[in-house]
Amino acid sequence: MRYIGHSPSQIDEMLETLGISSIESLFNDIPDNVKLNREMNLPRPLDEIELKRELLNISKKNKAADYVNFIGAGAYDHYVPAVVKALVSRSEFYTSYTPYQAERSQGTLAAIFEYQTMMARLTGMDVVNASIYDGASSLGEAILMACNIKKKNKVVFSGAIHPEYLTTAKTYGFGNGIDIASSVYTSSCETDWKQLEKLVDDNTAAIVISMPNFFGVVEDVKQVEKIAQAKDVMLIVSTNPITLGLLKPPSDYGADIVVGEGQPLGNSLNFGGPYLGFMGTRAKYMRRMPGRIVGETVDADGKRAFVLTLQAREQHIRREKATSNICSNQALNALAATIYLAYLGKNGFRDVAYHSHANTQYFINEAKKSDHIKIINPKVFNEVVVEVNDLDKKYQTAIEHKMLPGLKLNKFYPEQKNRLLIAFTEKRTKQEIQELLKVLGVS
Amino acid sequence: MRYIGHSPSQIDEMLETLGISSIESLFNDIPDNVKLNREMNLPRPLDEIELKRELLNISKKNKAADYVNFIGAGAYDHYVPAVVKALVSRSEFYTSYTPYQAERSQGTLAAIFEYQTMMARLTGMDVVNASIYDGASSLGEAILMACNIKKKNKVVFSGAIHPEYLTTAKTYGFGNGIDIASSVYTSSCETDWKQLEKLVDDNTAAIVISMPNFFGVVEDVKQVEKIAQAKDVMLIVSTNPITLGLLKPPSDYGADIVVGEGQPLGNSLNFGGPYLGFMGTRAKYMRRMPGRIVGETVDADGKRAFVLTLQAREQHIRREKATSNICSNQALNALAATIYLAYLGKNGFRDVAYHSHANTQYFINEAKKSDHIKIINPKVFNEVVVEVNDLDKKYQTAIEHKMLPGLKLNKFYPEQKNRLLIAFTEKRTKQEIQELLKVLGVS
Amino acid sequence: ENVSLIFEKSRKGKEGFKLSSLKVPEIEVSQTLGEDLLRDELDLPEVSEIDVVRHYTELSRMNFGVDNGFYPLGSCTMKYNPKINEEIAAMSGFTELHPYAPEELSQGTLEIMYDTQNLLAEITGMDYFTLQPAAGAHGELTGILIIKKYLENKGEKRTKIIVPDSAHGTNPASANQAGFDIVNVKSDSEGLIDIEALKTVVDEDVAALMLTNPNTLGLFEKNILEISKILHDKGALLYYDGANLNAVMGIARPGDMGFDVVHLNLHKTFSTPHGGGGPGSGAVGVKAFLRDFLPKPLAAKNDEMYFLDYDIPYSIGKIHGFYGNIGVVLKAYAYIRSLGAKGLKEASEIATLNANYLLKKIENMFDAPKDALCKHEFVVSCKNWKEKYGVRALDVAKRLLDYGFHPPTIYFPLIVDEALMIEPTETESKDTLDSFADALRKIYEEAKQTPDILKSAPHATPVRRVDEVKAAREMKLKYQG
Amino acid sequence: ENVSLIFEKSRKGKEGFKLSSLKVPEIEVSQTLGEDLLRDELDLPEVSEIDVVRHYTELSRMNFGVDNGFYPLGSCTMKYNPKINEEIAAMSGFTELHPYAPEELSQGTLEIMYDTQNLLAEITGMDYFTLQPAAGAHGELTGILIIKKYLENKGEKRTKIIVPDSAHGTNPASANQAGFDIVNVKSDSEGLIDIEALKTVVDEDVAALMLTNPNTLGLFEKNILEISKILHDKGALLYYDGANLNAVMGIARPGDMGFDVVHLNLHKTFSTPHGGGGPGSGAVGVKAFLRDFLPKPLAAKNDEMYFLDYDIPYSIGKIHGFYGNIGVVLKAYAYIRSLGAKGLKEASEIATLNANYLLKKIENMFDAPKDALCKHEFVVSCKNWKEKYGVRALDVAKRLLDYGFHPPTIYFPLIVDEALMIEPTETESKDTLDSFADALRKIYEEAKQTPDILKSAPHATPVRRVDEVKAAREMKLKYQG
Repeated sequence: MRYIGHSPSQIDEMLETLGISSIESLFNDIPDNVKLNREMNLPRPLDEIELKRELLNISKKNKAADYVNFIGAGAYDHYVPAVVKALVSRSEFYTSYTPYQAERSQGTLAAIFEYQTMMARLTGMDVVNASIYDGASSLGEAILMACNIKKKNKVVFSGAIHPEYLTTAKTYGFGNGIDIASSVYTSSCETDWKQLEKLVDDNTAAIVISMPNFFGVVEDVKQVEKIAQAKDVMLIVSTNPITLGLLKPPSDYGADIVVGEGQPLGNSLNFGGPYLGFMGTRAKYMRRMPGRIVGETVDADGKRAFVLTLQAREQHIRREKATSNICSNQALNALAATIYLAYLGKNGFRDVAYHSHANTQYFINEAKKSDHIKIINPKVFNEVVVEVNDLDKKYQTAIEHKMLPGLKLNKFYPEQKNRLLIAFTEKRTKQEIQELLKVLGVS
Repeated sequence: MRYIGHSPSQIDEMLETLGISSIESLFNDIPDNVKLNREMNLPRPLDEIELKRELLNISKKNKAADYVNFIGAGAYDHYVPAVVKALVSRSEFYTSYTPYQAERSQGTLAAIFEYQTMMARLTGMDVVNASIYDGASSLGEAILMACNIKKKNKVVFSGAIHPEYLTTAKTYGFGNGIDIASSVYTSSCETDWKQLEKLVDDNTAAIVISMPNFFGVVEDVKQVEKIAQAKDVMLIVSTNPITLGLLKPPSDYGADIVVGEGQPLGNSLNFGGPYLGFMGTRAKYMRRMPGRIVGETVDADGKRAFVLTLQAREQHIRREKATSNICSNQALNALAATIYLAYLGKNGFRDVAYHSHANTQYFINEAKKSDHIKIINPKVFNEVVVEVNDLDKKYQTAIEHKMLPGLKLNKFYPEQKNRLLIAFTEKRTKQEIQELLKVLGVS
Repeated sequence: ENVSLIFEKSRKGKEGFKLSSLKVPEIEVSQTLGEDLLRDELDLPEVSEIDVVRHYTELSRMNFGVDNGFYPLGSCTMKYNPKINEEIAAMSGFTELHPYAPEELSQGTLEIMYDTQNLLAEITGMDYFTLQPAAGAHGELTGILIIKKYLENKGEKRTKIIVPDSAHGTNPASANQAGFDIVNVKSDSEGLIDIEALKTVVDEDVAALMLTNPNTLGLFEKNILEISKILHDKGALLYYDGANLNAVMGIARPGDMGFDVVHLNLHKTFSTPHGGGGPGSGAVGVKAFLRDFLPKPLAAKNDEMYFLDYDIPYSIGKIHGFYGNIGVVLKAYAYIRSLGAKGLKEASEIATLNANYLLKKIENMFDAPKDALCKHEFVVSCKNWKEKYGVRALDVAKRLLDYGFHPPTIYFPLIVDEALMIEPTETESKDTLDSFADALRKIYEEAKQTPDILKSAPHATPVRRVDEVKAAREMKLKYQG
Repeated sequence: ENVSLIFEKSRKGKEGFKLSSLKVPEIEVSQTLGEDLLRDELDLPEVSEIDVVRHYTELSRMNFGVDNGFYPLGSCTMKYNPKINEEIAAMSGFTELHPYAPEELSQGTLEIMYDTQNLLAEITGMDYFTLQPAAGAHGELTGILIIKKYLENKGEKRTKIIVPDSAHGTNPASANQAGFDIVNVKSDSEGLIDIEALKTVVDEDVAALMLTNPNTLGLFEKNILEISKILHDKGALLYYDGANLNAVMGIARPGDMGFDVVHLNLHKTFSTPHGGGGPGSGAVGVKAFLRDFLPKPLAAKNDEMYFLDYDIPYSIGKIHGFYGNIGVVLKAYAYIRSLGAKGLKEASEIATLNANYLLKKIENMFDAPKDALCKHEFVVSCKNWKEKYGVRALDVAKRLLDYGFHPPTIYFPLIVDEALMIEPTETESKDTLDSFADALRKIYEEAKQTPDILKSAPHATPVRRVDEVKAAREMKLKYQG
């Protein structure tokens, strides 16, 4: 009777009302030969005490959760304020459905409207949707959108984009036969603009770059602005929203669609999800954008109210003609991002960006003093690639010190041996960075 | 500016409104010679990240929090369901004040009314207050109440009551010159009824017993019922509410006041507090009971509503003539107890009592098979006193196994060497009990 | 009063969250990043902590969740979300784990993933599961791409996906997004797939049929084995939209019905909260012959070590960053472990009992098949209300808000006029169902006697009926303060 | 609709929390406990988990907390309760610690206790602190018993405690509970203690004077050093009721004013939530000469080990089980560590600024001393409202509820007719203060023009004005279902 609303005798009363003697008879329409004529083979049910004990024990096997974390690469260990957690835990928020009944969903709707506003301001875009699945899939949706707008079926990627974003984009492209070309990255881990330019042909709908790029490098975005303009292709920029605390919005260098991973905004690491993808675009492309959107309107009394709008793009009305098949958003994650941005505010948000960046620069400046470590490109924001001898051994030493020293780049690039991608957030202390330096051979 | 509502310029505007140039001038009425003319000597302020890190590190020094816990002695490691924690965390509950404005406090008021009802049913008392500080102090209040009612100034305690309850009661008695006499306990850790009876004289207002007693023993309550009746004194019973899932209510054996520690009802151990003391009494003593009480009434529309009542007993009206100086309750803890009782319900609550008792009996039955361990009195509910050789060594072994094997009784009774008071809740598994038996020398 | 926005509470210089001063040396960002890359202004709110807490607390109170009352939203399975699962998902061992942390230090979550894959396989009768899709529609896209890749690998160029006219809108949208043409197939008079109509459209160009079973009318497609044969005989596959699995757990499994690919909505059947629109999880299961087309990676086990298996030769690639909405998966796992086989079956049984009971209690007010046998949900039509009293399904829905209930799904499925699609779920009590039926009956009386009360409803909500047309026309999509 | 009670949702056989079956052998309780000790019935509700969650969620929504709006309850310091402190107090290392766990395995909480004792000593200028009392009144009782024990130990039999007529009701009640006779001393025209009146009552029978400073009118007792001398010269002590410490942190310390004993309300000054009436914490501080009379035990430190020090020769004993409301102490500790010396001082400064500002904004509506200098709170009188419009302070309070504000404290202190005692606290913004002043002004206009609106207020609350008389007369103190 776990999570069942009735008492046994109420079930009997209901059966009586229905004029049947057993619940089984409600399944008489299911042919015997598709019925499961045995009990499912599942572990025995646990009561709440057993369940919590078991899951707590399992959680403790995630030893890395307790380590000092220098891994970034698309998911960042920023601090999630208590205020964010407390408010997102309001059950009116998390146990509600999509706000289709606007009159009783103004909480979610107003918060999404705020989200759209703040993200539009951060990215410089005219309009931002209510969030989609995550950073990688939002890029996938963006290339479909660009190809639809441009009625072309090729997209050219910077070679310095997150390799898993590329893989995801290819999967999205596969459905509609979109050709994904990818340039290489230079020895200093920047986009090879010349090669990228060459890949852009008449069939190309858009160029995709990451800013900062996967290697943490702040790209020379003037280059891509020039190419996109010259070739009349759309520019899709994938960005880490935290960096927009200091960096100019992608609109300033010609972005038509801005996407990215919203996790750094008040969402925990959670082994990769749930996160939220954000997507914004220029006003002229608004109706081509996937995902739900909240608009301001009034109620019958003329009072301000919010409601899901532009639904004519969506599948429950347009079915196969819809802009996208997406019919949900990551509402609760977007709510966390909204509260995060509001709570940190103008100064707090800039400070988080600044501290993350300053920690990175401190590491670089200290590392530069040593011969044992090579900084591949110091023009970075919050992540940097380093090369050290005997990386595996040093990595192991770090682990023994309960430290995750970064991502070994050979996971994605076999050619990048002995290289580590190290991320810094405002949470990392000077002492932790010093310990990292020590482990990496800088003392 | 931590937790300050204004912006700096708003502060300036306010100063302007007040026609003053600095906040300091608002303190001009404080003579210089009582002003603190230096900065307080406190540690530097921590931001939220630093604070959380620091406190998490401190919390980890509480190694015992992670150990398998067989200590009881007034605070019990029962399971606190997630539902209780989630609901008590509703900020409308925990950030509100005492429900003096009933119209906007029906949540707290209705919940307390439910609490009063459920505790009255559990204890068999006619009326229960809205909770007071904790078990020990509720007993202190009870003896004052009894002495006031009886206009006498002596109370006789069973010798098998929690020693710290006795100390607390003495402190409460000290203020009004109440004489506290305490009988001894027998070699089987029961109250010595004969001696107790002898201590009851004409000046005695009440007898106090604990049921089960401090040593876990289920007392022969017929004895005290007889004595109280014969001597015309009030009977105060201190009880563990969990045991009332199986045991008959103290009203059945003549209790006039029932008090106890409500912590086992959905409240965490928290190193001893915050807990809640409960107190109930017979109808005729209702107006002599300390603590706030909620009553049912109607609002202006005739709808049912709840409100604090019988306030004429309280200090904001009666000042020094008040029944007691208590003017708060442990509302949030009482709320937790209320939700706990409602959620467990009739069957779940009985089950928790039964499992705790069955675990205790399992331990006893297994222990009886061994010569290395002596059960002092097996007629217990959820706690039992055992005697083992080399207790200190075995205790240390238990600690090494991350187990708290119980309370060493010599903490309170120097004569009780090599004795351990061991408590069992529904949380203790068969395997944990077996490990305890092993550590204690039963294999 | 108007719904407030955080921007309106902003005052220059107010502070909420504030870091201590920097402990490493200060830097000059115009030098480290370059002057021309820096932004001029950052227009975020400036509010204090208490402002933030009060604002979002207030917003929350304008919402309605399962914890606030009955939520019989058809096709959405708004069942109770257990609090213990929230507590578990908030354990720091789970929340603080980076997706690229070494596998040997991430054994806990990998174990959860591996076990969940297998539990879902047993529950559905499938062989392999991926947890990567983030939502139902995402699962559909994943599943259809798997089918596409499989066919491509076989050298077949099938271009069509069949979708019943009663299907969720996402089915055709997802198939379209995977590059397929959509073929609709109609329902018969019983509300089931018209077998003869189906036969006429199944040909060598058909890649798959997408089906929900029980379907969106709450009816079990009893001819499912025949349908399966029709498709498979032509080399086409059968896709299961798991939105309605809550009707049949432990009773009938899509794998045993002949489905080759299924997606599940963990946020429906397995009780993870909907979060105001997400996050969800749209796990996809396949028969063994499709395993090698699943997205990468899968959780796998080698001796006693769990690991992420990237060895999936014909994988469609990735459909989501990292591994999906693992925090959601964790809650579903906890739910399955709490209920076990008996509990899950009981959930489906009581969900079905509740739907049939509620249908019985209200059917005489509506155009509804009398004494029909539904599964976990049912659809009634307000056509007669509209014709007789000029009251629409929308009005009924809005009026239900005044009675403290969340309305059912309306205007879906499209094949039913003025549809109310009602799914009570197993966690609701008879008392709740009875009071909902009573409310509907009162509204029915109102429709007859004072229909304007319905047409101008809701009256007791934080805002009155909202003007959707104005929103779509004016397109105010962000705050212009 | 009526406020519902959980009992009304009970249905025989419903289940919420349920344990798995027993793993140890079943037992027969009639044998283990004896038939005659068993209870016959256990009349608790039988409800499902969703019933419980919805019921208490609904009840919560009928409450009003600091998170819901302005709460200017005089003498109660309803400031914002930081969320991080809740998160910290919920850490399992703190919550799962048994009070009798070995000290060497409880070093974390012992450290918090030890440090908090010292932090509070520095903030107040006292020498030693006990954290054992659970509330302000409990602290008062503790402090007065300490004084009693000290005097007894000196061989003195002093029988009287002096209390100003403006004092909190708990002061005389606590002194009485400690066995003392109460002597009231009146306030002078300024609202301060009448020094001459005081002199006349201080004699060799006086044990102590209990004083709040700033006092309950929000005024600083500027003659405090003289008062101290009057008492001490006669061998009496000075007791500080710390309810109003929020006005003077870092500015003036009771220890420096001559107080011998103080109690603090950690739930007021140090921002731990009030919880609907508790738990609080009433820590008590003393000058060194009283250390040996404190309750047992104190947290202490020996080299690097923290321990519980029971070596307190003349201790009054225990006033509470174990060590007090440690979970509350923990939140206060976190608060102090967050603010530091500057932050605490700023809190007092802004609290005082807010009170003076709000007084300025509203004073012309009330009988209030013009251009008075208050500290963190102030008192105005509705006497003129009553005389002119027949509207009482109670009516104003109830009407404020309709405007979304929690009312101030009313009818206290007793020396002010129709008192409104307003304490805005430092966490409230100018915007909030302004809108509160605006609301009061609107209510003032209503009092003139439509006084019945006030007299029948509140109108917008979950229930209308409640009948307190009926409650006291009928005494329905539990549900009779």
